[in-house]
Amino acid sequence: MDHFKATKVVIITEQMILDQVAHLIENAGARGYTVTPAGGKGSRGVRSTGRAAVIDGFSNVKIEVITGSKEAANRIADEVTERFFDHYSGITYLEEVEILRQDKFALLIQS
Amino acid sequence: MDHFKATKVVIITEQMILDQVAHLIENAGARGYTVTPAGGKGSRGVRSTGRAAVIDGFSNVKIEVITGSKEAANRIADEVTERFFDHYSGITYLEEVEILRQDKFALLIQS
Amino acid sequence: MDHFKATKVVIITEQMILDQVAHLIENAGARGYTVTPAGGKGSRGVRSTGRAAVIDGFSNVKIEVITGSKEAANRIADEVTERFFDHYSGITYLEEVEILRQDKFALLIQS
Amino acid sequence: MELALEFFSRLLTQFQSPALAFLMGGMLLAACGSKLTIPDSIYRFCVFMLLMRIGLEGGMAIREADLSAMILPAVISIFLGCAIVIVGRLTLARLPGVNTEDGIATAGLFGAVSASTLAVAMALLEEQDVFYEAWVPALYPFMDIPALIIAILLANIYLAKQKGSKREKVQVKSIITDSLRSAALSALLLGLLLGLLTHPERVFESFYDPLFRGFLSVLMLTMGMEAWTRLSEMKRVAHWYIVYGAIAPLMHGLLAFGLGYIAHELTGFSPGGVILLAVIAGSSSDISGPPTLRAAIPSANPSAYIGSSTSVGTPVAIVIGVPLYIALADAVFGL
Amino acid sequence: MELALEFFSRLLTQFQSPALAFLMGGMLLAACGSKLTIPDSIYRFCVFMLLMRIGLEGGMAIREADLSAMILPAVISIFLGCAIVIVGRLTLARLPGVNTEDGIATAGLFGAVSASTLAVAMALLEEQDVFYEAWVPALYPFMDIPALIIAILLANIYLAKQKGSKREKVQVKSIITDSLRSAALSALLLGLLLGLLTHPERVFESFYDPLFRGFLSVLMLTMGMEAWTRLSEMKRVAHWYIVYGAIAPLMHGLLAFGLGYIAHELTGFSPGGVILLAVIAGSSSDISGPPTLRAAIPSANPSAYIGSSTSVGTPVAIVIGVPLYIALADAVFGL
Amino acid sequence: MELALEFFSRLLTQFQSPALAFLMGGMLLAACGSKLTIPDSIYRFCVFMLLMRIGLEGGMAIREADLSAMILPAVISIFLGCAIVIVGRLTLARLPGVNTEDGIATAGLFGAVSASTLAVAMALLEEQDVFYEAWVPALYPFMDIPALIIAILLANIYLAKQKGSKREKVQVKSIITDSLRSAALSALLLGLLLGLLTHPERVFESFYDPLFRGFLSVLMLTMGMEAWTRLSEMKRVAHWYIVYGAIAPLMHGLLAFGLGYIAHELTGFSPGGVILLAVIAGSSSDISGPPTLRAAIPSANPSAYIGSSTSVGTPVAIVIGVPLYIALADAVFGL
Ligand SMILES: Nc1ncnc2c1ncn2[C@@H]1O[C@H](COP(=O)(O)O)[C@@H](O)[C@H]1O
Ligand SMILES: Nc1ncnc2c1ncn2[C@@H]1O[C@H](COP(=O)(O)O)[C@@H](O)[C@H]1O
Ligand SMILES: Nc1ncnc2c1ncn2[C@@H]1O[C@H](COP(=O)(O)O)[C@@H](O)[C@H]1O
Ligand code: NA
Ligand code: NA
Ligand code: NA
Repeated sequence: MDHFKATKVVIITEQMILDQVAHLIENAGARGYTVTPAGGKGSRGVRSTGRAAVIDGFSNVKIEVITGSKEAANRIADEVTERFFDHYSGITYLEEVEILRQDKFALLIQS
Repeated sequence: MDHFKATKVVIITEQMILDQVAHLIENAGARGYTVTPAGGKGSRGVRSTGRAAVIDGFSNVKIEVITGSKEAANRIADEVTERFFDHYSGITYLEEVEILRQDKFALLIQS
Repeated sequence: MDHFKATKVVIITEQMILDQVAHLIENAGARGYTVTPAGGKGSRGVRSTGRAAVIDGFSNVKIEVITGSKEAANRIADEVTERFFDHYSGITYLEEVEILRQDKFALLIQS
Repeated sequence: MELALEFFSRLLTQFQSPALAFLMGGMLLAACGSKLTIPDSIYRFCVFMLLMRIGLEGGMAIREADLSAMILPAVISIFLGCAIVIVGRLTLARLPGVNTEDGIATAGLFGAVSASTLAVAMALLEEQDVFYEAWVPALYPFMDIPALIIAILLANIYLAKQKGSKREKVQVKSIITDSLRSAALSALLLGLLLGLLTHPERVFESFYDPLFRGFLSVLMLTMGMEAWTRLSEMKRVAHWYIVYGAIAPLMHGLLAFGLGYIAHELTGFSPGGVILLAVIAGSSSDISGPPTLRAAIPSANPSAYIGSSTSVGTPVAIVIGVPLYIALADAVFGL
Repeated sequence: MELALEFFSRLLTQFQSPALAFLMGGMLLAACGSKLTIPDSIYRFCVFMLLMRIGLEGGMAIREADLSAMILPAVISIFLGCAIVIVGRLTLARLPGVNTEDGIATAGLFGAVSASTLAVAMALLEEQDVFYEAWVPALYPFMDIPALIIAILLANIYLAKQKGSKREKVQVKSIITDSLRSAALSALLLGLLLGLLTHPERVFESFYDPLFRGFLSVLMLTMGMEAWTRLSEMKRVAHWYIVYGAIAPLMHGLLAFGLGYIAHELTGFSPGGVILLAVIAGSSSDISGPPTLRAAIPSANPSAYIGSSTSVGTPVAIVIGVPLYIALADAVFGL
Repeated sequence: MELALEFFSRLLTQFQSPALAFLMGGMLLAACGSKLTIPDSIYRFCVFMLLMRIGLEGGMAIREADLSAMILPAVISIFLGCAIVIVGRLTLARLPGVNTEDGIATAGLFGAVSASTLAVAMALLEEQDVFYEAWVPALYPFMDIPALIIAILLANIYLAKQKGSKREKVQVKSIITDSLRSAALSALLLGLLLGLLTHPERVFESFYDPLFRGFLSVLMLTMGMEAWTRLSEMKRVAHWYIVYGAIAPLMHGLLAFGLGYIAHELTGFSPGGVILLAVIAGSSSDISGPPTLRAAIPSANPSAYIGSSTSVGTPVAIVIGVPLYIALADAVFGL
């Protein structure tokens, strides 16, 4: 099977803004994303998994988007950072990956 | 410590076929794999974490395999795609990584 | 936004030593880390997610640290391997990533 | 006329039952966009509790039961499990816009059994002190397993014909063991076994029995939310699934009621038993059926069969079916 | 003098109540570094149980209640919700070292309502057979929602002034729907509805009611652990938050007690109702308030408002507030 | 002869106890490959409930208890905790094919205590109205902590000798605080404290006590599944672990029974207390012991000690040990 270069954007942030980040990702034309629960420590203190999250929405999630377009990846990473990370805790980074079915990761032209 | 190049195969798919995918991975000679629960959105709709998964096996898992052999990595990625992704939802991709203890990721010669 | 090269260290090991590994990471000057629950299979048998973990601390965690200093990344990977992986099960590997806000991943000078 | 009025007033009373109310409450919450969720582990525990309770009670009661009376209803159950699927194959699966495999899988799910629907009916009968034989809940696997086997068989025959190839041998034995190993059936059977062989009276009376209604209400709430949430999936499939999901449960239930009535006349099968037989037939599998079908008929679209069962079939079976059969039994047998 | 003594002896008895004991037990465990944790899903289920129980009981009782008597207390609740936030804006938010947005958000949280604090008070009143009107718990949203709206409004006005820009229109409607959709309020309202329209008596009596105290104890334990764990966050913010967190709940509660007393004189509002009104006003939101504020005032530092509410406000409201109002009512009305 | 017959008939009755039945049911499910799982959070909550219940009951009863009578059994417990490990060091750890550290860690686990085994015995004694002193469950830490300390000490001495280096100082204090902070012991101790100092009677009677048996049954089911699942790990270690796991619990229990008998003669220690002392000694730690040992003796192979305890020791201690000591006490004291 043919393999192709693609870019993965990873966003680790507060669960509370997951819906907004997902919206931004879809608007950027990505065809999908994957979410995993996460804990961690950063500049704003420890976020734990397992322990009762007494207050809704303050635990972390890790969101991963793969897209065939490096440009779209950059746009997503930049927009998330600019729009959310002044006030919400979070980081974002990009990785080069090799995908199999190119069409699954092609940019959707927004209607 | 010496570092070595290796390949990581990532497979995100329905939990239901985890056992079959794991079997395929072991048959390819990999020495281990890691599984994390995942939600996400793709061509076949949203799969959520957290909310009661009323029906067994339809949430996603993320499976990661590291192997020192790029060939074995390709084989795993291709086989999973060919065997499962016509009918089950899922994606697969590869990443270059740098490992520490080469022997832990060497291919097992199948008996 | 400017993007920069950085290194991600990934450590998959027993939950039991998470605190010690986190301590080691902080001592190495990293500013943060992310933890996700994980199951998996390696040289020491299957660790499962989902099923009741009757005995505390024996399930896996995946710890990810991003740092702007490749040296610090190497040091973390080497130290974790040397200190823990004779007796505890675990693997560690490194990946090249591209970060957005360089200062968030700069090494902290230890006091 | 008077009879009809009486019938409808009886029907109306049933609607205030808390199980139905929680189911509709769950749908309402989801429809309003509520952020309330029942955690997955709590949901799983509710299912476990209900099945263990049904099993334990059955097991304890069966000790003194005359099991020979079970033979006819068991045969009827097997017949119903097969018949429902075959009828679905010949109707739903042939409709325009319905993909044949999808239709077969859907019929399979409606032939199979829902433990939660059964639990609702049992709670209602107990509330109204309607007697049924202790072994009636044990009819579950006699209908569930044949339905799944027939569906998988029919799908394989169809697919083999399509491809012009020889059809794969259906692993009947592995479908049976897979079904028995599913979380639902193994909890039920373990409960039966423990009830039969040991003395769980105290734990039953202090835990499984008193908490039954409560956990059932939580389960209904969850299923109501799920039913509404999955409605959107129905938009992507043919409208026939909605029609089938709405009509089939009641047809199946009434057919079973009729056969149960015959068993009543022949062997004295209790009116409560007839009601539960109708409920079992009218229910469609929501927990263990879908993964079995997904694994065995991978080319069938799960949105079609899960949507029609979870979002249409189960609410109809619970909200209309259960009260209907009780009211009917009241009219026919005088409860 | 004698009165004072009697008052304090009454106060002392309240302290042995298990709800308070479990709260302090949780703080003790966290302080000792215990590794005991209550799983997240269990905690969520406890919250669900309490709210559903409060709702169901209210709904069933409201059927026969005279709802016109509710008007005055509801108006008082709205007034209190607004007043508490405005006073907080003018005091806490102006103190040196207190960031204005942070102060406003904190006042909003203290104006909003904690279901768990309310549940503790209800359990205590029931234990002591103190009557209150069935609709009193339904005052919750009448205080909660206005408080959150006013806080968001004041923050936006302030931020607009800061930036010299025109202030954004506050989406009052979306704050209201968001509040009603929150897990807490939607469970409470669904319970009310089900209690009002259906017959959940049996499931209430076999499940929601008897397990109420138990799940409340687990909830208190969890909140105690959380309160202690979050204390460390308080170190990073001004000391004024601790002062406010310690004093405000009692001030709010006493103010509400006074207004409730007037309603008692005017319309015969029950002493138990007066106590619960004080409890509601003295409580600060711990479940659904924080995410609402975080979303609507993103520039406010959550460590400030969550810390002062969870680690200081709620323990004070429960451990000192609840016993205080009961003892006070006993002195004033003679319970 | 007649005595022996009577003894065995008594033993047989015990086997129908639901706790044992659920344990064996769990093993059966796992053996059949059932997909039923008890969610992790439910399991944790079961453990919490049992320990809190044991603690609360003990605490409330201790208020009036004569604690001086506890001194001798407490001393016996400490002695047993140490003796069991030392004997294990001299026997198991010296057997061919047994890695010395692994053997020491295993002996440590068998010297330590299992709360669930204790809970099973308490449920059985209560069912049969056998009295025991309220403080008996509080003997738990007196045996558990010394056993873990001695095991870690012996392992360190051995490892130092191996390496020819000076042995590291064992942090006795940190082992004690770590043990007290473990989820199991801190729930038990908090329960004791709350029972002693506050009035949890109502929450105890409405929640912790009535649900005790039920949650115990769920716990037993989970442990049964775990026992079977881990059996496969035993294949990778020497057979001696199976032998030790099968025999040691009964030896330890009978030794404790003997010492308890002496205490009975000397200070009137109750027959129920003697039974529980034997159960505590015969049990092997399943929740908090393993992580303590893993952290303190990292070179010991957890498959060896967890396997022998979870898959062999605990089932033997519960299924054979508990009934045995009850039957024995019945023969010796006449219950
Ligand atoms: N250097 C890092 N490496 C990996 N994850 C990080 C790092 N810094 C922050 N994070 C993650 O990002 C979240 C938010 O970080 P912050 O905005 O710094 O509080 C943390 O809770 C961590 O999960
Ligand atoms: N572009 C993407 N980036 C990241 N994850 C994806 C992407 N597309 C699909 N996925 C994940 O793969 C799963 C299956 O995708 P699909 O087969 O398209 O339904 C989704 O539920 C997502 O978790
Ligand atoms: N080749 C591999 N690829 C991915 N994950 C692995 C691999 N080998 C081991 N792991 C993970 O590392 C954990 C510990 O491995 P081990 O020390 O070999 O038992 C396993 O439970 C897996 O989660
Ligand atoms: Na059916
Ligand atoms: Na308030
Ligand atoms: Na022991």
